Amino acid sequence: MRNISALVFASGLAFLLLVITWQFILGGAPMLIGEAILQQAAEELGAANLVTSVVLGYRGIDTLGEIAILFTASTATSLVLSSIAEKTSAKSKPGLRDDGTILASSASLFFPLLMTIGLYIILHGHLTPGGGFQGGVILAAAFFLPLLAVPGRGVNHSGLALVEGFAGASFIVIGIIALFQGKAFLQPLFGHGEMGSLLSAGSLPLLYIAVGLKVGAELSGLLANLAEPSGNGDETLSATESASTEQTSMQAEKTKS
Amino acid sequence: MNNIAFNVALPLLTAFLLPIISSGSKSATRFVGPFVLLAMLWFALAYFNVLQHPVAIALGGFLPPLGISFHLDNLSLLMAALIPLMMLLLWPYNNREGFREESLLLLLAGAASGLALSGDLFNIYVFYELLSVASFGLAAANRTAAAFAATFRYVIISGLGTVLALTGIALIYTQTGTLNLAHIGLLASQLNNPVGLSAFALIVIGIGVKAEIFPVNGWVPEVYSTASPRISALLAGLISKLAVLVIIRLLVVAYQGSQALTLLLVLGMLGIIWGELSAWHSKDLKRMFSFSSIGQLGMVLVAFSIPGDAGMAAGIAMMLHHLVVKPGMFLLTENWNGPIKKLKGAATSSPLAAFLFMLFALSMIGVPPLPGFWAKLLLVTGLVEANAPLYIIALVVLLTATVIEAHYLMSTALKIFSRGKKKHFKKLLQTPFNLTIATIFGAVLLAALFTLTPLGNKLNQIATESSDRSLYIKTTLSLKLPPQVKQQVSKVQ
Amino acid sequence: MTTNLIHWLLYGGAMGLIVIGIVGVVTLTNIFRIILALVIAEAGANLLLVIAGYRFDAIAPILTGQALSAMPTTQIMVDPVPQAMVLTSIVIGVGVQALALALVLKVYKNYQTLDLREIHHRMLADIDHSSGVISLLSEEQPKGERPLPEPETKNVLNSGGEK
Amino acid sequence: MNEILLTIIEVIMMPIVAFIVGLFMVLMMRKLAARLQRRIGPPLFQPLYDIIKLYGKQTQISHGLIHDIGIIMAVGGYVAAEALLPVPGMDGIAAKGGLVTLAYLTMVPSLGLALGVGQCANPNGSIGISRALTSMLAYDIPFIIVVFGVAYHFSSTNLVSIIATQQAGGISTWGISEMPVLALAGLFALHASLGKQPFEIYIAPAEIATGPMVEMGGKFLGGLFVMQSFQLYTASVLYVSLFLGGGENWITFLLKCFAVLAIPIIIAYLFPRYRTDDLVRLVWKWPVMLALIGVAFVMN
Amino acid sequence: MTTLDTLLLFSLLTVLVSGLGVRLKMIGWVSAIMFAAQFVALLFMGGLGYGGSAIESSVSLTILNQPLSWRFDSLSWFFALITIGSALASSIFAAGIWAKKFHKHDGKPGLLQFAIALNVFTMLLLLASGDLLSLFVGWELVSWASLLLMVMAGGSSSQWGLRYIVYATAGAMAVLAGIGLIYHLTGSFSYADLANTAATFSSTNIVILSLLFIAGFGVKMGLLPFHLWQAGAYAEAPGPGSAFLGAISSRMGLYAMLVVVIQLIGLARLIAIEIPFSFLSLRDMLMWVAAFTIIFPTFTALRQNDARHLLAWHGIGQGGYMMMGILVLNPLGSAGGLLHVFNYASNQAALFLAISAVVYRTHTADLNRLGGLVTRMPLTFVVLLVGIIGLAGIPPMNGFVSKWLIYRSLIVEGMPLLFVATVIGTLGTILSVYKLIHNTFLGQLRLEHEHIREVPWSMLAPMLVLASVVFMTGFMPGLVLDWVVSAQAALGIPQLAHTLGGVESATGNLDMIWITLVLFGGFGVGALLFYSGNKAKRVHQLDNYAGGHFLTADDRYHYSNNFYAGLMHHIGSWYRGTFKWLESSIISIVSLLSGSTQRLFHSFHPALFLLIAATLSLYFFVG
Repeated sequence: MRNISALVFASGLAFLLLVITWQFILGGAPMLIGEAILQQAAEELGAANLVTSVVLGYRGIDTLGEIAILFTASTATSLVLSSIAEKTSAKSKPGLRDDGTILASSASLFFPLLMTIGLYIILHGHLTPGGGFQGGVILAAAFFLPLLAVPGRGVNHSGLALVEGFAGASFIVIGIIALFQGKAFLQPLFGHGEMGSLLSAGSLPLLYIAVGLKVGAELSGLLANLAEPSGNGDETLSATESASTEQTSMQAEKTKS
Repeated sequence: MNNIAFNVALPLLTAFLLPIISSGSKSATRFVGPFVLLAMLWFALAYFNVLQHPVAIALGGFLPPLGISFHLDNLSLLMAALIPLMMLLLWPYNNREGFREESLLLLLAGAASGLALSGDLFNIYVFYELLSVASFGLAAANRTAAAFAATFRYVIISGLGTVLALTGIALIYTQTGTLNLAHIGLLASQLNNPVGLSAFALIVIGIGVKAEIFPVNGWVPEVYSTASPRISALLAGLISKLAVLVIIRLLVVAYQGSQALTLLLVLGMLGIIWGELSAWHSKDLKRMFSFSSIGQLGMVLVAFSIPGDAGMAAGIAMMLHHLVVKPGMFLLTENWNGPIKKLKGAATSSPLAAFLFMLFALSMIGVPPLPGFWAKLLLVTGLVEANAPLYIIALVVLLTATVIEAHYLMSTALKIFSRGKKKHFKKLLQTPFNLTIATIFGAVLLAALFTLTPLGNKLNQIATESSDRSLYIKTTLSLKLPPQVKQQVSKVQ
Repeated sequence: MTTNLIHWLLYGGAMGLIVIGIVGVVTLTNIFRIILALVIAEAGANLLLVIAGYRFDAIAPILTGQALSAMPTTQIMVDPVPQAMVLTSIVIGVGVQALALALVLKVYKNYQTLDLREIHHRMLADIDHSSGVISLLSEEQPKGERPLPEPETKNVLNSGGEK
Repeated sequence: MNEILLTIIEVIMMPIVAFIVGLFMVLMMRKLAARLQRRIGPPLFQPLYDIIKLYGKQTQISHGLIHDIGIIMAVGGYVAAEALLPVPGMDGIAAKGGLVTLAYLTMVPSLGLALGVGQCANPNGSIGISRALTSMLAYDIPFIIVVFGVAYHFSSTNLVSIIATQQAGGISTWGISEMPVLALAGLFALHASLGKQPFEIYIAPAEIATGPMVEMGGKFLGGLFVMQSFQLYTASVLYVSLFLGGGENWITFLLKCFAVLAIPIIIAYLFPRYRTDDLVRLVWKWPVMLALIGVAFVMN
Repeated sequence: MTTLDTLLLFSLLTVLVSGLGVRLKMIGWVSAIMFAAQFVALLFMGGLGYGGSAIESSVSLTILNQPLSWRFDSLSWFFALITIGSALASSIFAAGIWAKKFHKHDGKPGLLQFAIALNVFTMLLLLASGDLLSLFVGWELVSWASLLLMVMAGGSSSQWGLRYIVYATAGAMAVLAGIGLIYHLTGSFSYADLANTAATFSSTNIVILSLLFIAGFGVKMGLLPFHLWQAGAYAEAPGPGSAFLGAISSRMGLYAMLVVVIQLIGLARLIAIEIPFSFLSLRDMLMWVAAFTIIFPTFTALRQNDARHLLAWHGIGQGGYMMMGILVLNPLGSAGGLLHVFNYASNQAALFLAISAVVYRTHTADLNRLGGLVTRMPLTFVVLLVGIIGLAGIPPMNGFVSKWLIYRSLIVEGMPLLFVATVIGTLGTILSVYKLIHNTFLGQLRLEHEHIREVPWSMLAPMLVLASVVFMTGFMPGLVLDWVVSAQAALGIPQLAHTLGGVESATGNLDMIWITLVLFGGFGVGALLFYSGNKAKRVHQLDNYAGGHFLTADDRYHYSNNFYAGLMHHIGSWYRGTFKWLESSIISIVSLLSGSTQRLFHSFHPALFLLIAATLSLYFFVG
């Protein structure tokens, strides 16, 4: 019954949405601000990659919000996954099972490679396609690959926390410095430099580095959290354990009420 | 004026650094948060006092509509001031375990401030998402199985909501080619067609998930009855209002046609009916209050659906009233969360709490001269003035709902005040912490009662200002427009 | 003609993704699949955003080669703003999905099931129990006792529902 | 000044007249009863003798102050009521009270009786009272409708003026000839109010041992006898002044009164007794219907 | 600082003092004194009672651009007199030894005093209201204040209180809607604007307005069908409290109705409106409502077995008389209605106090558990006797005068059926009050009541004073009629020509002085006859005719239960409890709806609703 009604309404929704979109002309949408940005972005920001200038310049606060969301997500995830006691510190279990030498060694082989690519993409974010997010994801992959290859290997959470904290902070601090210079929040600092060169587009590269590190740290933290639920490996064991913690928590709140 | 950006930047910064601080010293973790909130409060109030007329600031120095702009008027600054205030009141001072809840709260504060201030549609969306994710984390913070399940359902429904909202934004962008609210307002003529209106509908329903709009509020009773009362108070009191605020901004700036208002009115009426009826049937305080808050937000929506200043004034009044009353009530549910029939003798075990409950209940029913009555009076006069059949129906619904409200609230109150057995008293004792906070809310209510006249004047001023569309547009676009946009704008018109 | 086809393909595709995602969320009962459906819906929304900036035979908004020197460029570029927005919304989606996954893990550990129905019932039962109310879903259940079947695995625990 | 004096004299005279006439009415009642039952009946002064005997009896049993006060109220109420009933040559305070007042003043004696009986703490008495009050509820409704009709017809509640209007116009303007239906209903109500057969359920000697009178002996019963004579007088005079144009002079007046009274008494001794609820049903059916029809006639 | 301010200030002080000193022993007397002070302050405004012009209060507010003002005119003064008078009596009654016992049975005498003070203050605010907004504020305050008085006894009273407050809120909402409509029509809340523009309202508006207001205010008056809450709520309050409530509380509804419907809108408009498919005008319909309000509750009272409930039910019925009299709208009728407010208040206060005196001694108000108390509590008996004679409207007490006015007005207007209805009500009242006095004071004295004594003077004094008021105002109705006439003047309706003894008119006078004197003369004659007879000897109760066998004190032969067996055998089947059925059906409908709505929140997939909502709203805009 529910499915039928769902399908009926969904088809109705689809029809209506199509009716709406049919009134659009493909590629004919008015792009008022788009045009304007294309016109003046280059001399305003001096970044070859106009998307970057939008991401970090015109809509910089969006980017701030978005890394904040990543941070929030990882915090919430660790809040959800951690049991009552703080036990997210790194630990490596004895007798973890080894999934074969090839996998392990190739993983450790890939690590530097991925790191370099990621950093490159981050650093050239304002010149070429790509940027902080893309690079950050690759960095995360670099960190996560060994974890997949050798499950149960601990991740240095406190280190990650340090990185993500400082990266995010630096992004904001750069914005605030602008404030203290009497400019607006997140206004680009320094001169434009010579367009197309590595050291150009003012403080955008710095921002992108911050973003990249942040994203990398966040993602790897997230993945690690998911991979090692409530900070310790074995499933059923953890089930009983976390369950018992649920137990206690429930009891606690019962007694409270 | 640019410094208002601190209200967004500071809490985020602190939240980012909180893990590091906490690894340093636990005590600092507990106290840095309140300091930041105080700072935010100070900024907001400072601007609230000096502000003569609405002001827009361009973030990153990029002029709107290209860049993102914050819109500072009495309403947004009022909200920006209320956010840290509520946070301070509902801050987990007695939280011993870790920093995560604190940092989530700070993120929530930052996001909320951004939401209140921002004048850019997509930016609003981003902050709204930040708000949602933070509230997910807080809703699950109780770490009970039920809390996890409820939060999951919450995540799913509001995820769908954001999808709809994003679709709406995309439609608007495709239609107008801009994201800045003021600019959209300038081009409102292009949105006064099925496409634009359906974009509005999608956004309303999407954002409505947080605003507890019927029928996308299925999460409300579950989350509020599994999360800790402080969080419920925060979500019901503050967050829902911010979501409403977004809808109102959009309504005022771009959608002044009657159709959009009708949508809001109908949704609001359904919300009232469903909320109050369900509350009447519910057997424990937490769910009763969550349902009744659904009903109250329905009333807020109905109020805002009245065209002109009258509606705006009524809506803001209802909003602020609910903002004060509902958290106070939720705080009382912590130790009174049993079934209602077990509440006998609660008054004798903690009389102050019982008094507060009575106070809040009376104000919610709208008993003169409590503030709730004046809000309701504004609503009633507004509805009658609007003088359309649908509005008259809304009036009838409102009044009937009030009767139902009175019934379930009073039956609870009489249970609380009736004599009970000695042995239950210890169970019904309120924690001094919650009691203090609730008392503060009650005191605010009474203070409002004694300063009604000035409050009313201020309210009217805010209402007239924030219901003025052209003012909003002028404020933002009066910043020097880049030439291309100028001529495009002129071309568009 | 071709434009029409592309138009249908793109817009229809975007809307179709959204609707498919929504239908998935509504009809599916396995919570993990529900998350996937949500992802699909978000993908649709993002696609719609990107299309908004589409221009026929335009290049990516990146200045390369002589364009660097010759400003303003002569070539048509696609709208950079939607791209930035999509970038943002994708990352946002990632965050939300990660959180949802974490919740799925926890829910599974507590209830030992991925069936939303089951989960919902037991959640309601837990809420009723914690607030001392007999379940509103089944009025005629015996007092205090949980009406639900015992979870299979013995080392699993239904969250303090029964004492 | 001296018309106040005059009024006072009249107020004193009227009850005395009433008492005497009432005694003869009692006598007539008993004579009629005797004739209908093939008996000779009592001599002329028998009612008076009875009363004197009762007052002079040796054993007088009182159940306390309220018992006495009840009898006093019962008698006194009627004494006062008589002052409101104009008789030829004497108006008393009829002008100051009027019809409605009279109607309610006649409830004082029954209330007094009820109090006195209640004080006696005899269930039979209480039952009798409850029945008496019930039958009052029954017959007062048609009675009050009749009162309304008359008052509306003469557009006055002042008995003096009502009588004056009737006498001025002669027989054709009498109430009975102008509103016969009402007159009939009035007669019915009058009969019921007298508490004679078939409406004497509240006395029911065989069943509840004469109900209200069960504890009454000696001067208490004597008081009731006095009250009865007043009651007969009041009822008949009221009817006469409402429908038969009051009394031009004493002869016609007394003739009318006795004639009016004779009718219900004759009927009374031909009927068995109704049960309380039957009584209520009967009285609420016919007289009320008649009275309403009469009012309809009057008001059109 | 006008005299009105002084009065309100005193009243507020009373509230504060009794509120602060709730726990003190002496608080009862203190607040009684303060009520007396209020009474004096009211007497300083006595000019109003004799046609003085209205007194403005110097306090006035402006909230949300809406001015609120307060003033006192003759009508308000008349009602305020009754209010404070009954409050004074109840407070004195509750101040003395009664309080000790009440305290022993864990009641809170201080709280009672506080509640009464609060009620008085709010009522004064309502009476003093100078515009629709302050009227509504006062109205709500009165409703909620009386809730406090109703539920403070605890136990079953809280259920009645809940019922009351639901009815009251519904009524208040109706009033609010009406006020909103007026605001829409006139653009302000002021009386003057309404009075000026009322003539221009369309008759639909008039119908809607009058229905809203009369329903709203009627809830408090206990008009049918909104009467179910009243009896229990008043009866279950602590003794003096129910005396106060019964005397005045529900008259506030009458006052508000007078002000809005009679004074501002004007009854002429109501008379002008014909109800389709009937010969009735709107006014006639309301009069029939009043008539049924007289009959049904009175005959419900006839079946009560609890003295307090019996009286409370009569309260509802008597309210019908007032409504009836005022709706007749000739000088006689309106005077009768207003006068009945005063008379009824004095009767009801006396009766409730007497009954609570009985309860104070015997711990029960159950009419089947009492009897024969007259020998033990003679003075209370006298008070009760005077009270019931007044309530039943039998000469020479004051109740008769007001009812006489109403009868006369109905005769003059030629309304036979309504007249009959009022008379039926009176007869029913006589029956049930006789049952009351018979079952409590007459008949057999129960064994457990052998040793009880008369209540102390602190309780007797107010009762006796009230009883003497009942008699005196019956003896010289002119005293009160002066105030009534000036109230009529304030209402702007034709006024009654009256004398000290009653009414002077060509078509039928009433001179209570003569009648009373003659009646007592008659009693004198009766007494003369009686005591001229042979000396009677006092015998014990048990020494009476019992079919030949000897009665002992432990067998109960008091005929109390189902007192009017014969009548009930006939009309018993007419008690259908229709209104109860109506109420419960409404409640069950609500609970059905709410159950289903809540089920919607329990459906396990909220996303479906999101989908539906999105589709429908899109359809609303696109399709």
